Amino acid sequence: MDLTGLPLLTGVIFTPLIGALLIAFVPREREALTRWLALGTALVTFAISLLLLPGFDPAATGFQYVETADWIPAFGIQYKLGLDGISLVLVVLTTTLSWISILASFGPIKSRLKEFMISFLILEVGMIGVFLALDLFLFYIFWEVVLVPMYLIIGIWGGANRIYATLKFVLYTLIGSLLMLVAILAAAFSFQAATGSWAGAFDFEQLRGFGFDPTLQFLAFGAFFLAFAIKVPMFPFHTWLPDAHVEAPTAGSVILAGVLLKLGGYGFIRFCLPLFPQAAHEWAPLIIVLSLIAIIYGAIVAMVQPDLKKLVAYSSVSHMGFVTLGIFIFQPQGMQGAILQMVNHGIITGALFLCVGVIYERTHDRTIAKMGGLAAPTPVYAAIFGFFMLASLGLPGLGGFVGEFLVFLGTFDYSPIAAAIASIVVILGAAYLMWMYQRVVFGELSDFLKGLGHHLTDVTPQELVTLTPLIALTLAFGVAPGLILDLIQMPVGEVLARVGGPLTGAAP
Amino acid sequence: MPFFTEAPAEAVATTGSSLDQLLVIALLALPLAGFGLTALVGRRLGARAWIIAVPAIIVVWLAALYLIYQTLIVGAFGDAGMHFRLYEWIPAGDFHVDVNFAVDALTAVMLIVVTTVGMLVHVYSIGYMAHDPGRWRFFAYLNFFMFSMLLLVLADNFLLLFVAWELVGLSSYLLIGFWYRRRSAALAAKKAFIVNRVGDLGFGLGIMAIWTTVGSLDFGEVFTRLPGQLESGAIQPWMMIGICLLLFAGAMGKSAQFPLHVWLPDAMEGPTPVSALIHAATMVNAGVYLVARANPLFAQAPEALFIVAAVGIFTCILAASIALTQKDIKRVLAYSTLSQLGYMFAALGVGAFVPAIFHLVTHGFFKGLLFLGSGSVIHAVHDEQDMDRMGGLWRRIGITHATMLVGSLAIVGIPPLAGFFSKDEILGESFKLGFVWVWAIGIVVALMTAFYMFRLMGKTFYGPSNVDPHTEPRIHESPRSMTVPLILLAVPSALIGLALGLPPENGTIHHWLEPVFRPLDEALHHGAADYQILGIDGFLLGASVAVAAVGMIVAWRLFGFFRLGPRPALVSSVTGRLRGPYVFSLRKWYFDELNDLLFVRIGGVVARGLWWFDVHVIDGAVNGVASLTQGTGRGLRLVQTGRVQNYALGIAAGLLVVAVGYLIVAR
Amino acid sequence: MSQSLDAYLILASLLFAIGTFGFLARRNAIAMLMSIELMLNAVNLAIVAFGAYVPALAGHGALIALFVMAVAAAEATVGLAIVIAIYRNKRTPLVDEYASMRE
Amino acid sequence: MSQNELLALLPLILVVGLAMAVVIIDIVLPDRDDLISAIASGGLIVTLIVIAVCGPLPGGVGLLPREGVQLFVDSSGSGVIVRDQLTAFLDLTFVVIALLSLLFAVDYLKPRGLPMAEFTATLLFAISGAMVLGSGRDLLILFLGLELLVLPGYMLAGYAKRDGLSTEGAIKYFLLGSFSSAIFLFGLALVLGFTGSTRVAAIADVLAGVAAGNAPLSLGLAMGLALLTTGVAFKIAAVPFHYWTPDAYQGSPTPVTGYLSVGPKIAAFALILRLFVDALAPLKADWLPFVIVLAATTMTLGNLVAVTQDNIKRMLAYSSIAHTGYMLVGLAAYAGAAAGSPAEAQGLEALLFYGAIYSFMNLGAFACVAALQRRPGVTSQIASFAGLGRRAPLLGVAMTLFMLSLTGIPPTAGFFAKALVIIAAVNTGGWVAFLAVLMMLNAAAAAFYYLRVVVYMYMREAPDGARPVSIGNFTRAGLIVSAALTVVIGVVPPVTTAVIDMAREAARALL
Repeated sequence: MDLTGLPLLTGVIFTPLIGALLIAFVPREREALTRWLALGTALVTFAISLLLLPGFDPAATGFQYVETADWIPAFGIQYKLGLDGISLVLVVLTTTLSWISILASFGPIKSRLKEFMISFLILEVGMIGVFLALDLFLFYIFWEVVLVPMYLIIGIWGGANRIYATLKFVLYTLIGSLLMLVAILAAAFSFQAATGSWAGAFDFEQLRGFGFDPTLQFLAFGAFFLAFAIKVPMFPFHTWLPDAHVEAPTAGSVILAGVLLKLGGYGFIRFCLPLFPQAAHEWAPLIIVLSLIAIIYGAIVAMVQPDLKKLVAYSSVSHMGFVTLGIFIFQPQGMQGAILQMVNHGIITGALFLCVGVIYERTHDRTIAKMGGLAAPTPVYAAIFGFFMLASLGLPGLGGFVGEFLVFLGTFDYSPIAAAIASIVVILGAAYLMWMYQRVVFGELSDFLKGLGHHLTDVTPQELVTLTPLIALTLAFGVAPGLILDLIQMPVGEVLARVGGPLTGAAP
Repeated sequence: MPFFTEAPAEAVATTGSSLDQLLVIALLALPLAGFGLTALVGRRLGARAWIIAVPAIIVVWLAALYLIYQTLIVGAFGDAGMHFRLYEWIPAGDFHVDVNFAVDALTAVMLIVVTTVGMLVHVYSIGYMAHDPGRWRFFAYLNFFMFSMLLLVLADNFLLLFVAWELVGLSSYLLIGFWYRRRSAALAAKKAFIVNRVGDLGFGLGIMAIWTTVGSLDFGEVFTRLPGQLESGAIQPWMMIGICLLLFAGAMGKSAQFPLHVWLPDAMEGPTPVSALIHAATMVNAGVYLVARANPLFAQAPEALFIVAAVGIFTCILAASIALTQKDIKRVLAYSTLSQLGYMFAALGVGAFVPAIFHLVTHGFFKGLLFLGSGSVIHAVHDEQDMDRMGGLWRRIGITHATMLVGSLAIVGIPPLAGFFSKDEILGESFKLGFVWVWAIGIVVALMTAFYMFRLMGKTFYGPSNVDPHTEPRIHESPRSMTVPLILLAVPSALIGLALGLPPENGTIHHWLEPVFRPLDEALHHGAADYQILGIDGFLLGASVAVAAVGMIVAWRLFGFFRLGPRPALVSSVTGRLRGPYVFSLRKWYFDELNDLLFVRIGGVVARGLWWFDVHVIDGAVNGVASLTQGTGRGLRLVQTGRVQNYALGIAAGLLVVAVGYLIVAR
Repeated sequence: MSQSLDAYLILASLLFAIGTFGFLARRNAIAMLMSIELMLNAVNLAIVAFGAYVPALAGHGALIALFVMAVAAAEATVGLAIVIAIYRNKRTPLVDEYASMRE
Repeated sequence: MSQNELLALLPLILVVGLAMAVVIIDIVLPDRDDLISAIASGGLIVTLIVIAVCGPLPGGVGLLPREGVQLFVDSSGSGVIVRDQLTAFLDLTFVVIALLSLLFAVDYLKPRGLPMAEFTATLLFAISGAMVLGSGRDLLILFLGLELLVLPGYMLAGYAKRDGLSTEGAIKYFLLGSFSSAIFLFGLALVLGFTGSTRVAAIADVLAGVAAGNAPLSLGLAMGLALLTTGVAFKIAAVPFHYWTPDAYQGSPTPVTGYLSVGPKIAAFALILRLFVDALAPLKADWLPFVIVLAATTMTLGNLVAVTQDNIKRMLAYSSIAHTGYMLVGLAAYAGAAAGSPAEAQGLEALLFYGAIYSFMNLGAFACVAALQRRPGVTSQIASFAGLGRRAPLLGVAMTLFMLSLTGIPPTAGFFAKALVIIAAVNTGGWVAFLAVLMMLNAAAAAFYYLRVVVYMYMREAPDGARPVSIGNFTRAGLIVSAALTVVIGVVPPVTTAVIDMAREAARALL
């Protein structure tokens, strides 16, 4: 089958949109149809994203499957898509988690199902678009497209304090992204001023070779940094995350942790470093320090969280610290580790949120103190939860380990002390996760859970369908991380060649 | 033709035949498959949950025997051993790590202990766990442990070793917490894992340091190139010391050396076969194995070795002093394990690597035996572990008693049992290599060992019975699946010293391991001094046997021996006179309290403090900006009074400002 | 520019200022309307003066002033209509009592 | 009168004629509201077509020549009225505003017994004033246009004459508006006196001499500038001359508020273009600082106060103040750029584009409020939007769309409007680039209150006893048109490009 002629990237981006439009015309009462249509769309999208794999050449430099069309020629704005290994793995991650999330919301979403599915599919459009856009303007548009559905998902189907959480999420993200817009436009203008033409002024491939003026680099990097740092989220811009997670419905949390946070990391790698290499070197020490703080701080604060979702949220802050750390040491192992960590964090934390969702479905509670002894009535659940708990704490052989280790390794190369500080998290991570697991799963069945009686059932087959692929992926990426590393080797090399790593300077 | 012919690390090494490779893979695949199958279908197997797991390990044992035979007896793989690569695990640019395995003499010696004790413990567990509803989990975990442990000894690079290192930690976690409903078990499991992680942190950093200096993690390359770099001045001596100490940190965690020893006694919350297998015979030896494996590095860092020796011997006496007073039979054995591990590290530290491994082997057998025996005792008295509620059992459970007596004599070091040979070599070499202080402390510990072991024997088996009257009539010897392993373990506990340790300091085990430790011997310039049975060696030997005998006899007098009755009054008068030291020992030097204070209380305060900071300061700033915005907005609203005059005045004022502005800025 | 144009302009400005002051000081809507008329007349004065003194505008000034007067008349019409409407609603011509809408 | 001149005046004639026709029909056939609405809407649609046919529009579209037509040309070759691409662009905007306002008003006025014909005629007269402003190149014409624009505006504000709030808003608007008109007129008089001409082109020539001469600005001219600045700042509702806005907006009948929030504002910007950009351009360095300060204070204060509002009409009033600030950033970008540089055109292009987009998205937002208030008695509290997403899905979706567009979230039209302004501001650099950053921070703050409406519609349940909302046909049509424009300009690339091109050519026509 020859797929080279087809606009696969456009296909993978807009298939969910078609599904969303179809769902819009489904009568409100036909809930089953809505559900299956949404799942079907997500699965088709997933299939299309898998079709990208056979034709992808990991050894090739530059972007593949590039599609270009003029959009607003007056400003040289193009509809330009393309992917390299980094985008590819993240796109497949997105399509995977999307269908899983949709399936996982079959039960929990009871009101306004149609709107939910439409929002979710549009969200998928935005996420995939961000990973594939090669035009800065287009990238920005997809970046914002992500915002609105997520705002609705948290705000409509969220918990008690959902409105506060969702407004916080949106406003926080907007502050960053709007300044990024200014920076994008400034960069494009600076290109235009130098070349005398708008042609290619938003084209990433043109811009990344263009040496921006140092002051502009510094400021524009700052704006991009703010946008991405809020999304990641980096300390101290992280406080929206626990609120958003706690209020979001399960599927929202899965996608939030699984994909949305990755948008920031991706943005750093794809845009910040190649576009503003000098500024990246100037900013890197600060970012490394913030990452180290995030890693340790997130873990310590996670320790005392009373709410399961908050705990996982703070653990995300800690885990995403590795991503930014790995990126900003400008070192091949570090950056590969960061990308691997993004993928694995997406899978594992997504799965952890699914696990929390399973409890929540049965108890309508997430307070750790009320739990206890789940191992006896729900052994399969306990095993799966335990599996992901171990994966999250970086058990070798499972997904989380290799990425974390590569980041440590890269960091050690740059600064052994930084690596030592960061690696304290292996203790803290084990501590908060195992303590949580002990309180929830071990011990005698708590009175609260006893009160539920026969409602406390083990995982349903449907829940098992959502969790099993994630188990398989966690194992696969732990045993054979080469599946991902081989894909990202070349693009990471390219990014680093542009940014001119490794980071030098007075590091202890 | 071998299956996997990827270039071995060194030219001299062999890839082994395809049968050998297949067997190595089988060593890992069988327990892994056993784990997977038992985990999936075990629940439906009911009482026969062992039906997959135990046969799998028996096959593993047989395969291991063949490989051991090939390696040690035939010498089929030469000095360098057999190395082969399964596949490339992590391909990250310059950094690539393979899944590759090696079988050399050290691995083979480890395999002896791991597979033999492992197999016997599996068999023993059939009986021991027969009535536990979660037995399928138990066998699954045990198989998983065997997989991890075998991976640990077979791995041919540091990172794969690290993987196995963590996986054995995980198995240990799962098995300690096997009775998860018991809070203490769950806590102990967590504690074991986390304390181990402290060591792993060092180990991990060590691995990173190795990679950044050598650019490889394969044992062969690291061990040849790193000393070379030191010699050529490419790296500084302190870096070598640092790497060694970081690796040793990992060893301290896994082998429970001070100050990371706190997890091991608590680990006794797990079922007794687990204690025997993991926390006595195999996993806790991993640290010793690591240091021994990395001997070419340690050879270049004598300062690091000194620290190893110091930590080892301190742990040795610390644990022994605590074992003196413990009441729980398994805790005594646990502290005894700590103490014996301390011996091994002391041996490593003084440069006596072969005796360390020798002791590892003998200890593996006799401590495994002792634990299984204690399990049999506990079984007999219906899950009672307090020795104050035992006594007089020697007539009731004869086989258990006999085998445990063998084990006790072995650990105490009475010739010609296994412990005598290995411990004596450690003490002797320490003295002769100039570490007289190690020897001196070691001798004291030997005295204490003899005392606490026979205190244990006395309280358990001799004297009047203190068993609960309800269970008293129902005391019975364990089923054959349990006693047969005991007997099978008693044999090597008694004889393996004779088999491997003669002649002293030049026995079979020395010949086996000589190629592995050659770099060390070359670096430390150990002269092959003649063994002088009538000179210094004889004196040392006599001294250690003598103190052991003294300790034993004192214990017999206080706690009884066969028909010799105990003297509780004397015991209480001694403890009364030594109230301070006694309580200090009984409370385990207050380490648990210290940890509780440092990590639970102070750590908790810090964590809660940071959370407060997060909510009130960081998030407070975020919300503060929001309220500031709203507040400003509210303030500005006040301008809007609703009165036209005010508005007009505002406009007029604005006009005035603009007019003045134009006058100022206009050219 | 001649001395006398300045004089007219100063006079116009004064008138304008008086109108402004009236607008600010009076509370009665009708009086405020009248103040605005005064301001417009001040402007007219200025325009006519310009027409008289600036050669380029010769003849235009009066024309423009005429337009301004027409507009002022229209404005007054609309204004009075609104004042009547609100007087019907509020029963007072005093604008500071029209403050139902405020923050 | 040549054919071209006739064509140039045709749109204006049509609108005025339509207004008169409405008056006459109402006399002949009283109380035929639907007929009036239909005729007026039809007439406006015809006008739209006529404008498009006459042109001139980009790419040579339209019967008139690209460079435009001047009417009543004097000896120096400059006319009093001009129909160029800027005029066409503005006329299109104004007529669309009129059309939408009309559509939204029908269903609102009827249940309240307010006469449709008078409303329609007044609105059309106001729009004709706006159109005059867009085409005038003579100070006198501009003044007449302005008065023609604002006088009907006062009447519309007080249209519900039995409603205390409406009349109160109207009198505030009227008194302050007249006050500012007088101020503006005085400024006009000074400028014309000191430059010696009423013709925009001639004034520009004179001032170019002043600017080139490096001589200090005469007191008279400086005062003239100050008075003019104040006058137009009032009309566009820039802070601190904005006081009338919230009260007038809140008091007016909702469709009128919608009209007031866009019609007079865009028309006042047209005045700025014709007066400041055309006539006073040589002095732009002098008035630039005021524009910058006005832009900064206007958007900031508008947003900060809007955040605290619970009344949606007041909230949208402050929001419209903020949008004035954004448009002023475009003006500042023009004024800050070096004369003749491409950045100049960019600034005006952004301003025009923003104005056009803002007109229908803001009108749309008010239309949603009006539709909700179709049944008298529904308050303007944001709380009345609670659960609207369910009660009236179309309204909910449309309102969400307008709110997102006002926030500037892509891919709505409002996003492109903001983006263009920022490009221009960044392009100009200096303090104006700082305005771009301030504008984005403001946009983020603004998101709070726009999204709050969405929160009420979708995330809060309707109060008990809330009745379903029925939307009239006219309103529905208008909503669909404005929503479609908001979306289509955002997501259909050729349309985006076409509208941007129109704005660009319009801007170029001015320079």
